[in-house]
Amino acid sequence: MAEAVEELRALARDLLAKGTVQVFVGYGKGASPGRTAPLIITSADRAAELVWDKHCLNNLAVYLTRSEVTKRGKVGIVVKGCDARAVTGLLQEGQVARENVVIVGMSCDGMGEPLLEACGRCDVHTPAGKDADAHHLACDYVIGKAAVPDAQKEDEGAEYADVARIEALPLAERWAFWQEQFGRCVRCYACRQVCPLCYCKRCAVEKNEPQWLATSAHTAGNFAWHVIRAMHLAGRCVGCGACERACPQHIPLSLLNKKMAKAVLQHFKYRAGNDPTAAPAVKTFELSDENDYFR
Amino acid sequence: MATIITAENLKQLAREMLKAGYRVIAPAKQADLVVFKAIKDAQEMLPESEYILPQASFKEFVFPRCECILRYRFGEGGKPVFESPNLDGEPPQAVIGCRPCDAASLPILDKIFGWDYVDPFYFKRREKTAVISVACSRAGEGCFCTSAGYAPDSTAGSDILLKKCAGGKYAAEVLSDKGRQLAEKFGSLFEKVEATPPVEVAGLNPAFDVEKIKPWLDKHFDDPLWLEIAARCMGCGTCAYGCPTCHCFDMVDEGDLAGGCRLKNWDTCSSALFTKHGSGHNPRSSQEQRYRQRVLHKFKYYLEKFGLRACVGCGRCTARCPVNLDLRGVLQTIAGKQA
Amino acid sequence: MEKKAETEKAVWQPKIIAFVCNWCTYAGADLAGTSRLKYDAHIRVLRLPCTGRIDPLFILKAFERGADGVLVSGCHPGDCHYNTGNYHARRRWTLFRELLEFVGIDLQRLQFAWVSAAEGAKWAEVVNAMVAHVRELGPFEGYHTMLARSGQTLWLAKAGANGGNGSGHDVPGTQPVERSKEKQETE
Amino acid sequence: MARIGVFVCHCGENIGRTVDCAAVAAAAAKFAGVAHAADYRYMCSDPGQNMIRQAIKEKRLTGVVVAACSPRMHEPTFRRATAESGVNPFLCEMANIREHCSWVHEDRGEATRKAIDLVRVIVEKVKRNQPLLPIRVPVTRRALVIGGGIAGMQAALDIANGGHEVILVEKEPSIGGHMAQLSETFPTLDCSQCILTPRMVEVAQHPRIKLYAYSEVDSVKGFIGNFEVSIRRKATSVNDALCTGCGACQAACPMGKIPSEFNRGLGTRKAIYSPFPQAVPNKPVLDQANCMRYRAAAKKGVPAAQSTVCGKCQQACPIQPQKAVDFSLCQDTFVTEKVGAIVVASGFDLMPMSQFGEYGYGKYADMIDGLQFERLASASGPTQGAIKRPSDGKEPKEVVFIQCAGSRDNAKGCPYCSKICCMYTAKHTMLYKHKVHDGKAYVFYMDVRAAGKNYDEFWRRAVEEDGAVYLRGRVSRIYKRGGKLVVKGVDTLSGELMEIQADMVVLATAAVAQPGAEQLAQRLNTAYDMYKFFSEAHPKLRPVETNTAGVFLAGACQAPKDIPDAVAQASAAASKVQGLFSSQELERDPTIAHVNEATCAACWYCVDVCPYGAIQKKEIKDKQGRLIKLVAEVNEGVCQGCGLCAATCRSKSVELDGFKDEQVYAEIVAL
Repeated sequence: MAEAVEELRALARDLLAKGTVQVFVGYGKGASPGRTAPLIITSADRAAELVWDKHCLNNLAVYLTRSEVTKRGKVGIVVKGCDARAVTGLLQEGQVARENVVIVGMSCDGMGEPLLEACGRCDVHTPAGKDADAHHLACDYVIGKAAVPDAQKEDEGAEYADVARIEALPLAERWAFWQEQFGRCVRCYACRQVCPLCYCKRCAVEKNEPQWLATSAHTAGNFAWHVIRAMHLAGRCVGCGACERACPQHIPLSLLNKKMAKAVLQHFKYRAGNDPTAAPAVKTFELSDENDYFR
Repeated sequence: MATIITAENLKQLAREMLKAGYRVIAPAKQADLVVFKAIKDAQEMLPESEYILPQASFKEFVFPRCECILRYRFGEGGKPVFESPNLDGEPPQAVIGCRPCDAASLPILDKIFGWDYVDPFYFKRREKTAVISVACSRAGEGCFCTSAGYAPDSTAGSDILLKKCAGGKYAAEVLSDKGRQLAEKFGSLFEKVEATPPVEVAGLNPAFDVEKIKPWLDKHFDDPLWLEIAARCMGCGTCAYGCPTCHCFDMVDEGDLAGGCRLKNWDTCSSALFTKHGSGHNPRSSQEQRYRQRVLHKFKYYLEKFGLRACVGCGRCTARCPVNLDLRGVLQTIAGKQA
Repeated sequence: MEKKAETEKAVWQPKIIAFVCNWCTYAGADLAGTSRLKYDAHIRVLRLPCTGRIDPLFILKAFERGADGVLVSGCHPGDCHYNTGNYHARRRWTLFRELLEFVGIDLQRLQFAWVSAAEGAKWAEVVNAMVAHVRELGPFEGYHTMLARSGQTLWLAKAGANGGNGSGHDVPGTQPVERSKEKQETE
Repeated sequence: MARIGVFVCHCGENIGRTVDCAAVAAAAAKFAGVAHAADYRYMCSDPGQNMIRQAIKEKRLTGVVVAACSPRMHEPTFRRATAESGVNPFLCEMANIREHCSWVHEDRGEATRKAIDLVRVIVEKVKRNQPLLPIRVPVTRRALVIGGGIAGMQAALDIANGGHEVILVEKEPSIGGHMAQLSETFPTLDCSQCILTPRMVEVAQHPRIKLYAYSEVDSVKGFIGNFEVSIRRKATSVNDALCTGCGACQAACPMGKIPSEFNRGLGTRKAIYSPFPQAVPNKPVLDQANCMRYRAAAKKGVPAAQSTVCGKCQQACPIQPQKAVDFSLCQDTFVTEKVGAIVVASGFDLMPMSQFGEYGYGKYADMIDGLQFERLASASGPTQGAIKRPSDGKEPKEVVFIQCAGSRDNAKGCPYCSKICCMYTAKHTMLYKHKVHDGKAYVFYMDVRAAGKNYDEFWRRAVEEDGAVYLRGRVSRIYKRGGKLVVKGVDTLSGELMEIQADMVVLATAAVAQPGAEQLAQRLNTAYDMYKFFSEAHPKLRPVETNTAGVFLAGACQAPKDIPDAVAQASAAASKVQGLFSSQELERDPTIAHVNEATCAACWYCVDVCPYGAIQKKEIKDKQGRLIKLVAEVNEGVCQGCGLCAATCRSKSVELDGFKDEQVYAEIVAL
């Protein structure tokens, strides 16, 4: 990692110095050991502040749609293999113009201490570089080579084991579980704010004519909010887990999104964030889509 | 004369208060988190050694995240009939085991809620609340109370302040009438000793000189620093909703054709919607402006208006922040600048 | 007032809200009427141009209004007046059903049907079956409890009744009756 | 503050028997915002409508709710009455307490309660209704017809005779289409060219028809009433203004062995050619790929005009001083035409023989398709109408006709019936027998579908008078043995295995979509089915319209059709176009979608789900003309008001007039 960080700093310094990019988004030192914080720099001399270690958890793709970053010019951005999926989603939905961003892919052996559960299943330790085909996001630069081999494609059962655990509960217990979880939500909207795919200029919950979704942090309002958020991310969520990590109330939001990802995969054979040229599952249809539940 | 309470009796105190009909609010486990909870059983209360700061302050027990302040219904001929919720029926409540920083937030909140209009909802709850805080014997990673003008054993806002002594005991400093009444009512649990035994109080060097903050803020409303530090702010409410002193709220009506409720909900200046006008114009249109507002409000406007800063240095904002936006660090940077 | 007295006397009756498209199901329901087919009265139909117009928000709001069941119905696949509206809607519902079931809602309470303008009899059947299912399940206690806990008084349903209901705790101040009881106990 | 009037109809006894109408009116009178409530025996009667008119005036109503029958029944009636009193008709809505209530429920209490609920729902909606004005779209009263086959010609003539200009685009050098290739037509056996060529000439000479032959539609912009079409005119190397169609160039051309497309390869043509003698326009085109001069010039990398190779055609051209054959006319050119309506009549094609492995992939010269047989039988064809088999020019004595070659065959990806083959095969057997009296005609068929005027009689004539042998069964294999084609099949009626030593085999290959139909449909933004045939807007009720307003269908581009059907549909499409052209402006239902530009996130989900392509991207610019952002924008002329976009939009930035979120929300909350 030490070599990688030097390479990254040199690259960022070069990109900024040459004016290839006007702003560079990477990771910097956090306020406490064991944390990093997104670092947004506009001058080459600050490139030395970039860090790359086990704690680079944030999905920086969220900054690609933030005017605080984009108003400063062309953006250079650090992405992990998993984050690249979010960038793919943004490309698919026209939120990012590929020519306006320089993507620096960082090879990654997994994040967190202990290792995040999702990292154990990672199959994109090394992001795809310029030689990638049209169906993959091609990073402009790829730094390092992951030491950890990519996980074998597992069956959907293993991939969605946590979802299956909830599905296995009797209906009433499931209801009780989510009532307790949603009851805790304080509506800080950290889940939405950190989500790269929640780029709407105005969220559905912010529309007040009519106010479909209550803004009050009571269980009914929270229930509707989280259900609709999961619907709005269905077939779009790339599973980065940023929402769950951001939640100050530790609500297992990923479960909802994973449930939707599982449903989308099962019913529509689609995985979000894989292919920048693919049509998202929720804006197309097949004549042969499931029809059994209709009377 | 000094007063002592053992850890065992502290738990007993919670038990007896519960029995006496108090709502007892104490740090307790909620899955993997330590939170302030209205406990049902004294066993739920965590021993002081097991936490430094719960996930959020206890402010929601005096300033609920969502509260009905008015009920209305349409009677005959469509005439509205109003009804105000009556808080007289609220039980007395006691916060046991909070830290002095959280306790210190109450005098700060008192100012805003009792300024031009005395908020009956806040003050009814406030009056019914007794605070038994425990001084910190160790500081957390993000703590900066000493920089914010407080200390690990500050007395502000506490009715009784406990300080750790040897042998699982706490020296109890009774600070108010409310505290005295409690100490009397549950007198059997407290022990009188001749002199205060030696207490363990954490040492924490100030990270910056807080007096230097306002002078710089006074002159640097428009400064490139704001964008530099806050371009990464996500605009969520995790800082505000965990903060002991943040007090902004929104008002919404929820109801139908026949009646409804007017609710007072937490709100946060980090949100873009917070200042958005009906016209669509937003005077704080970008995130650095919103973050600047947060700092200015806490360290300039509040100080000017009420003589207090709206920050107790608990460091929760930094710890909870999804992008680890470090208020202490920001203040350090500001304090290090020439005003 | 006569209505109120009756409501209070009556045993529980399910409240079912149906969202239907204008071109097929609404016309099918018209045909049921023209054919004088009889079906259960505890259904309220809201007309939209197309199933494609029906947002999951509508359905959640219907439950928030105390519905014990929601029915969604439109043109058969291939028959959509707008060609593809029902296909897009079908994808939406496939996911929405999965999600609601995941959070613990019995899918008998949210049913879907394709009813064409010619299927008056099918409409009557669908409504009767839906009402029967919901009768079997009883009132949607889970949702109603959540609403009560959230201070969501269904004022309209209780029009004329004094104050709120339930024993909620999310929103202090919405339950005057319960609070005063608590006071008596504590003092 | 809303002042809504509620009018409860008894509909005689129809509602009143089950619903306590007076109680409904009394309950409605207490609803917030209701200024007037009344019940009456027949609201739709003149006195009933007068009640509404009067109440609007006297009570200054801002909205009207009529609780009566289905809005599908009387909504126009009551909206008209409302409009007559000066209130926008869209502020009037109906609560359906008859079809949805009194007729389907028995308990008077339940039915009355339900009726009150339904009225409350509609009252709450109407409070939020907004006045809507019909959308007026100016109409360019010129039509584009794509395809100059019989359907396209018919549509063009009908529209032009109706007084409107028509642009007719044909991709081949001549109009006429497949019908020009036919020998005789069923069920009358009249000569195809005899009835067709006068039509072709009529088209060519019509003062209001502008014909672009050898041209294709390149792009289409705009919407109903306002299309802008770019037409690619393929290079012909012939100056049409000068050419008299004398044919000297064709005679002079030394390239004589190019298979003729018109004769389906059974004859040849020159490099400069007219496809057939009666071609319209009668101007030759030069096929650059087969011209010696163009080939030589391309090899050298110089323009053909500068080459000196061959040039016999130009030399032969009698026009002076400037020759009509002009090698500088070697680039495609583009013209743009503004039209208000488009008729697609792009026709069909036949499934290629190469698809039939079991029949030797079309490699046997004596196995031909139906159109080739037409050319053989045609007096103007390569054999001057003599039935001669292609391999050796001998007269075939045993001919096997195979129906459903590809049609109704899932394995060939073509499960549909091609509709025309039964009849033309019967015709073929007759033409054959009339010319080869001692010949034997066998027909393998699955079913004979002869549902048309005089059709059944026609095929029976083939059997009864001309002795065609009809064998019900499928042919499993065809192979060559000696000079013969061995046809193996089964006669399922007798159960016998059949083996016929045929001199010639004619496959009635399936009618399939024109190659390029898909691209054309995409250019027109209209739907096509899985077989690439154009989709009609409704299979029964809107058979000549498409889901794209202003685009109509004629002929076999929509599905296989015979000539009478194609002509009928073409006239129908033409009458639709003339209906559209009957006024300067088009009036449209104003219940369409609108985008909130301030909140649109530009994710384009609405653009992609819209069944009509009615949503486009719009640039928002500042005063200096710099692009600020892109947002979605609904084209008022195209939107049909389904609301799919509104439900798809995550930020709730799309609203559908008449069914806005506020209205639907209020309806739900009223329950």
